[in-house]
Amino acid sequence: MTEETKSSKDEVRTGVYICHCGTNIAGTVDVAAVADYASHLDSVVAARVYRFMCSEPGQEMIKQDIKELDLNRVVVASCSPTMHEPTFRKTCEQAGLNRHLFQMANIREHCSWVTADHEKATEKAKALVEAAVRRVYFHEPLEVREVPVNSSTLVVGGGIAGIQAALQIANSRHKVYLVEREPSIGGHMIQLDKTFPTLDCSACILTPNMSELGSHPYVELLTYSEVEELSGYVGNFKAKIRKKARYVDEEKCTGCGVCQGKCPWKAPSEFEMGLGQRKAIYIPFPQAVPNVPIIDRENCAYFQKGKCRACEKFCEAGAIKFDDEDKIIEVEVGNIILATGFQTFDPSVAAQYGYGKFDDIITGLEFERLCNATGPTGGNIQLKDGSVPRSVAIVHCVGSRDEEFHDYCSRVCCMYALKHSHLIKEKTDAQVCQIFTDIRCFGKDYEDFYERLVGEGANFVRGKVQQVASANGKGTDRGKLAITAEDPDSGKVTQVSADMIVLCTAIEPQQDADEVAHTFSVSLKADGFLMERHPKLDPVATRTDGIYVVGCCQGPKDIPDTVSQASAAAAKVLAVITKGKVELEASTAVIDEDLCSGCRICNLLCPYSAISFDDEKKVSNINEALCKGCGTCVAACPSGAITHRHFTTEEIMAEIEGVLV
Amino acid sequence: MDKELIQQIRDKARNLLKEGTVEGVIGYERASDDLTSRPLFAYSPSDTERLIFDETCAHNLVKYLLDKKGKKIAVVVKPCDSRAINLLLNEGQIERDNVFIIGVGCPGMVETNWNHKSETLQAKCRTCQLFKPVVYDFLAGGEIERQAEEETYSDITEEEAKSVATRREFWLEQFGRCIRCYACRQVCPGCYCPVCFAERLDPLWVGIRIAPEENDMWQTIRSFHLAGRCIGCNECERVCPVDIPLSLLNRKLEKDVKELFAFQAGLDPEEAPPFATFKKEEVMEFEK
Amino acid sequence: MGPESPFTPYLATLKTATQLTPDIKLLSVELEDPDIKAGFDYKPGQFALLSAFGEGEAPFGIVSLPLQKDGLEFAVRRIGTVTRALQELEPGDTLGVRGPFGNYFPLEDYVGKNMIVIGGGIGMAPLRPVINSILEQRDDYKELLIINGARTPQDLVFQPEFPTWMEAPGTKLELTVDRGDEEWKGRVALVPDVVKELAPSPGNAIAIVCGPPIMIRFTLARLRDLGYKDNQIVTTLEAKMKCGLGKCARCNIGEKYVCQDGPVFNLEQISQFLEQP
Amino acid sequence: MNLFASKDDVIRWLGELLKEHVVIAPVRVQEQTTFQPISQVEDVVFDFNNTALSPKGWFLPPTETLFSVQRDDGKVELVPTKVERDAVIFGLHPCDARGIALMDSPFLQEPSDALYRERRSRTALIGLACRQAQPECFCTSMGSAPDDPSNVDILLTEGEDGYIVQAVTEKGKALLPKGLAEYKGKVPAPPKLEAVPTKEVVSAMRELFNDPYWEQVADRCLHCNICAYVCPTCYCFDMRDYADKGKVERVRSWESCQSPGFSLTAGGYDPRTTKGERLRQRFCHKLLYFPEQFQDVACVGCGRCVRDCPVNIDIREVISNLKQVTEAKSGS
Amino acid sequence: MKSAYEPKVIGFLCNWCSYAGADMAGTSRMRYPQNIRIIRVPCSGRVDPLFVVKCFQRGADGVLVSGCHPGDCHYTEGNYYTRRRFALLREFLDYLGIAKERLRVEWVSASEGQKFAELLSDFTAELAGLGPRSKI
Repeated sequence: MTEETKSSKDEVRTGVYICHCGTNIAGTVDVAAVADYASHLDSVVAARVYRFMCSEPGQEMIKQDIKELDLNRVVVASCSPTMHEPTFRKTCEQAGLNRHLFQMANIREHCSWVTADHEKATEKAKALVEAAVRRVYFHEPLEVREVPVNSSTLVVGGGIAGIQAALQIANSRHKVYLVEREPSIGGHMIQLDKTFPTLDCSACILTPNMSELGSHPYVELLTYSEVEELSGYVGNFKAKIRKKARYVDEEKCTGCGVCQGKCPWKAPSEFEMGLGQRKAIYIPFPQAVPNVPIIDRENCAYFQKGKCRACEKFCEAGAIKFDDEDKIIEVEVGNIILATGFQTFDPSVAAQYGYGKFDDIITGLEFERLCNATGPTGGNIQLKDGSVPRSVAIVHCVGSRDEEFHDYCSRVCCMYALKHSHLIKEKTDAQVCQIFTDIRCFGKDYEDFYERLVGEGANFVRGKVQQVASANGKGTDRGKLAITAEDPDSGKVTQVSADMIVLCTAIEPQQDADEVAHTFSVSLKADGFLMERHPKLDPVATRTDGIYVVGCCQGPKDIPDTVSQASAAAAKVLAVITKGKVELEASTAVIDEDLCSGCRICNLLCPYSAISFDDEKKVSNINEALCKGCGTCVAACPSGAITHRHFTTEEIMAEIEGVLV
Repeated sequence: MDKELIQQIRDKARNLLKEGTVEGVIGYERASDDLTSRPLFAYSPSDTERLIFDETCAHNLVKYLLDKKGKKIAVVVKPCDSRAINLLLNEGQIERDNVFIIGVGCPGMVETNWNHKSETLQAKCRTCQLFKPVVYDFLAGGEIERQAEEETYSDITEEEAKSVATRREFWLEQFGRCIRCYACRQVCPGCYCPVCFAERLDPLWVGIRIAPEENDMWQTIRSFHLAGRCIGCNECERVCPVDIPLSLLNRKLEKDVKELFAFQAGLDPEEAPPFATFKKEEVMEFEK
Repeated sequence: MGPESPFTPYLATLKTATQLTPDIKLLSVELEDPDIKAGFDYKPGQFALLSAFGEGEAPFGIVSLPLQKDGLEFAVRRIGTVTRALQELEPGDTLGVRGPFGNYFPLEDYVGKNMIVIGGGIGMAPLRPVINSILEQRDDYKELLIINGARTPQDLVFQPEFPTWMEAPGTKLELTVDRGDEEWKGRVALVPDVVKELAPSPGNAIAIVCGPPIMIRFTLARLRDLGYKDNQIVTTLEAKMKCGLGKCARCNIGEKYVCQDGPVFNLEQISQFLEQP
Repeated sequence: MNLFASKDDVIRWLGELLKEHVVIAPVRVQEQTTFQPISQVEDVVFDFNNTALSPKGWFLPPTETLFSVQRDDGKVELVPTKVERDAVIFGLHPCDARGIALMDSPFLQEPSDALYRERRSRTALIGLACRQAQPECFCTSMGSAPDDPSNVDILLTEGEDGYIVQAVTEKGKALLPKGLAEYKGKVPAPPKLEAVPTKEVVSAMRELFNDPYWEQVADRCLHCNICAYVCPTCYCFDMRDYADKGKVERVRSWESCQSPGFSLTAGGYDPRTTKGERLRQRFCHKLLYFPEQFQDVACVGCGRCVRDCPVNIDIREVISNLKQVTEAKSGS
Repeated sequence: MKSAYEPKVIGFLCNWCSYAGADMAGTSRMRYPQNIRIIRVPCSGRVDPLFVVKCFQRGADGVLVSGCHPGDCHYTEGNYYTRRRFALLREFLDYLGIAKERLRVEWVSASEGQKFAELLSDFTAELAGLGPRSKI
């Protein structure tokens, strides 16, 4: 048996303060009895009650005792620590006591408020106070560490969210790295035709921001790039970014576009949702930033057949670079904004919609391109055979609010469905039928827009689509496609026929959202979107300090909400940069090298990759700056070599013993 | 006794020592009863003449590698013991380059005590499906053909069928006999914490009383520490001087770990141990 | 009536507790039973086991002078759970005392000699009664050189007694620390180096050394370099003493039981130990 | 004068003893025989090889409370454990009886261990001579014999149809049942045992103190406490306080010099850190320090450590090796 | 009428979800039995299985370990480890004679005050049904 050899503490002098909380506690708990009980516990030198401990006089009483009675531990028995722990920690600090030499016993939320039984509540309060007194005995003062903040910021994703956040930070003259995996920034918004409810031209309002960003002295734009690895912690992140080979020298290219004119090979255009074509060397869309083409290896004659090089021949700038390779760039930043966006639901997995089976069934996003003046049809709404539809059905909630796919509401579909309806009405004589479940027009001016559309004469049919069939040869009055929809409440079945169907597909998390979550050590919610720190009070931060989440990667939202969120995140980042320093978690884990067996189990399970193995000494080490203090490694360590500051095994055991007395 | 097998072990050991490949060879020699066997540490080529191998060589010699860290050592390893090598490699306790593994095919070990050798195979051997070490550098005696019973965990399911109260009584009686000699810990290749929890004062998990309540704590924690790590050599049970059926604990955990996490310790030196990993989609009984 | 057990401590009351250094307290303890108190005879170098009931028992050298019986003194350094509990006792609290145990410094054999007393940190504790005994019978001895070292100036024990020691005739007190601070004007050096520097002559001298093992090891080497014979160097051994009675067998080093045969040995004796402590 | 008792006589006698005494006797638990306080005579086993643990646990229990601390109005009182009843240990083999005699040396040496002394004086030992020797037995080399009456109060020897009863001490005589007939027949000869070369073992130990031999043997030692705990003469112990819900006790439990932290001081100093040093300590204590202090070698030849050591560290072999190594040394 | 037997229950609650859930039960003035004593931990992943063993050894009748729902862990994945550890510990304790019903593992989010209160009522009733644990 070994004697304990770790250094121990000075004589412990504890003060216990029991709050009446008006009648909130004292109405149920016999606070005087609890105080009397506490006064007899080991190390307790004072036990007092007060009506409102959190009030100025209450705090003053504690401060005075700390000074006069030479207290070095304080226990307050009152409400939940989530409520007033910061208050009393500050009280202690003001009296010169380290904030961690304090412990709170929750005798309100966990005790007086959940019972009417005075006797049991009093008994429980005593146990909780005893546990706190025993626990606080083992508390150690902890230092709050601060680290300087790197003033650069990494923005991941170049859609409207990323653009907005990046511009706002860059305009404050702080460096921004904007990483976008596509060849151009712009995201989904640049694909849109008009935006609801104002009917602004999407490209018209976004393009100026894109070009501002493209030439901004404080922005380094890294398109066709992805973040591969992240290390470090708030204030001091290091990101490894893969800049994929573009085969065109960005420095030399003038963006003249000759190359794509000369290129003989074609492929479906991603930007046009496959409705149009582009060349093997192409600029994704006219307003692209950067305005530099890219070679699509898969569809390039040279790469596939070894012959061609037409682009190279015609490029006066000599910018074509067939031997281009991926580059790894390392950047150091203090904060990170994730704006990785969304993808739309693929309706072909839901057979009832007939998408992919019949012609002229398109998604809402495809409709945007169809409708857009720069799109493949020059803005003409037409069927595949080139004719103008006589009737169009717009189906809401495709993949949203559907138990089979996504439970949630995608928030924008109702509104863009109305907008589509308006555009169809504007450009054709077609009849429009909206097949909806509920119409949700919650935003500013949205209800007006709805009223306006109703006035324009759209039909509204309530129902979930059961089936889409070909109506050819059947006795339908108009339209080639027969839609069967059922009212989810009444069960009433309606038949609608149309020449064209627009499916308002759900906004869903990017396919690789979990990889993003992993790379950046942030959490995913069950629905697959990135999780914010608090849904109400901290909706743009994540639980990893220094990493923020904006736009649709956090959940479906419309453009105004996205922009507001992006600005909010930018403001948060700027606040950190301005402060210049960040506080690190004090309650971290630390490994005792003498006790570590070097089994490395902790290395595997740390979600923050804060633990590394020292090959020389054959022991593990915790980078305290990375540690968030979850304690998972502590509980997993077989040899008990990890101490969790402020949640030490001794402290928790003392608490166990305390509550069991 | 398989003379040819023994000769192969001796030849290999002698050559390894002669060539300076290793500093020592850990194998088996005849015990002082002239009947059973005991560990032998051979440091010179002449020592290797004492090496033997037969059905009494129950000791898991892998444990000793923990005493010889940083040294080049050869060790004679049965199939079950070889899982301990993988365990220790997995947990970073030994380095593959430092260990030369003389594997032996295993016909199964018989129940032995000093001066006693029974004809019956040890229970663990009857259902053992490993006839060849899972890792080795040299396989002495070649592969062995042998028929083993199916592993049904019938002893465990039998216990599980009893009432909780019956089991409580049973274990209290068993643990009540424990004299806290710690032989189970000392012999276990998976027990290598620099300071055992049983010897920690900060916190005090278990006191010095050799009495049921503290023995209970000791045995509960000891066996749970080996959850997903026990490689089933059953040395703890073999050495227990008061015959506590420790395999009933170890095998229960082994069975559950297999069922819950589809994991068996010591088969793969790279696979993450069950408590160092998880599957998001898995659903445990208490969640149903 | 249960049997009179040597494992049952005498009850005692803590009279005063004085902070000597940041981690060492001087406990003054009075035995409750007047007869036991009267019969509690001890000599410099002997130790006792103090009990903090509920935490356990640990050995401490008795640092008061043998005639002092109403206030047995112990210097307790916080190093484990028992010492922490002892330090947390308040005057008036009850503790347990078993002892006195072990042998002692044979001061009567040193009459007429030059005395060199060398202590490091808490190692000064068992040397304090040696120094004070010599000072009480000052004429019996020749020169007295005290070398007292500690890690920092705050860690020097028995500071209140330094003036007395310094002023005593024929007595020199040399203080040294491993690390000084802003106020420290004295020596910053390791104890063995101070021994080397001061080079007290081995002629007709006895050196008593006590401190952490590493300090002892190097100090002994320096003394030997200076020409000290092994029978001129005396130390007290550290060992794990649990029962104090030579029964629990923990403090067994070679054939010796430190709690009974020791803790005081001269180097000549130690070199005859089979097992080198 | 030898008396004779049939097995029924013995059982009746034990029944009588049980009324006034705690009777500790060998009983079967699972597959093992062990000494336990009995509640009924039927449980007693007469024919057994050496029990799993020796009967030393009656005098030095694996765990016992030395005293408890009572607090009354701030006044502290220490209440030592009391020995409540007289006891009889029935059926100890002569080797185990010698083990107790050897333990007397340290425990009865002044200041004597009160609980031990009290139990010892209030316990009578009824020995049972060994009819058979086990291969691990070597009591005759260690100052005892299968029929050695010297350390018991009464010795029983199994004869035909019953037991030959020999009252060794006055205490024994007083305990005898009335009406036993005198036995005039021959006492069966004890079994023969192989000798272990114990001559000059003490000096060999001294000489080989620093020999690499110890590290070699220690190579296979697991440093469990089996040998110490089954040994009738190993007596190391640990003491610690327990405080539970206001109740404070000082507890003593068995310990072993083989355990890793045995000699580690609070300051972090440990005189024995290697496996060889720890193993040597045990043999030194038995074969060198104990005889230096109390004349006898602290081994009774019961063979339990031989039987139970998981890695066959056989004390007889160690003793033989000592002889060989010293001879080899002096020869070279 | 008070029942004679009041089981002792210890709850280890993660700070972010379950502790807040318990707070929510209080804020909403939901009634549940007073047997539980709550110990706050940063994450259910901090709960060493040995704590639970210790609780039972020290006389607890039931232990609740509660954390965020899988996928909602404040520390990303602590509760996944909790799930594995305690799935096994429950089986093992049951096997040693401490009925698995005595060790509950529950996912309670910050908004599930109702769930927490119901859980406690249910757990306490179940423990009362099981009766006191056989003492060692």
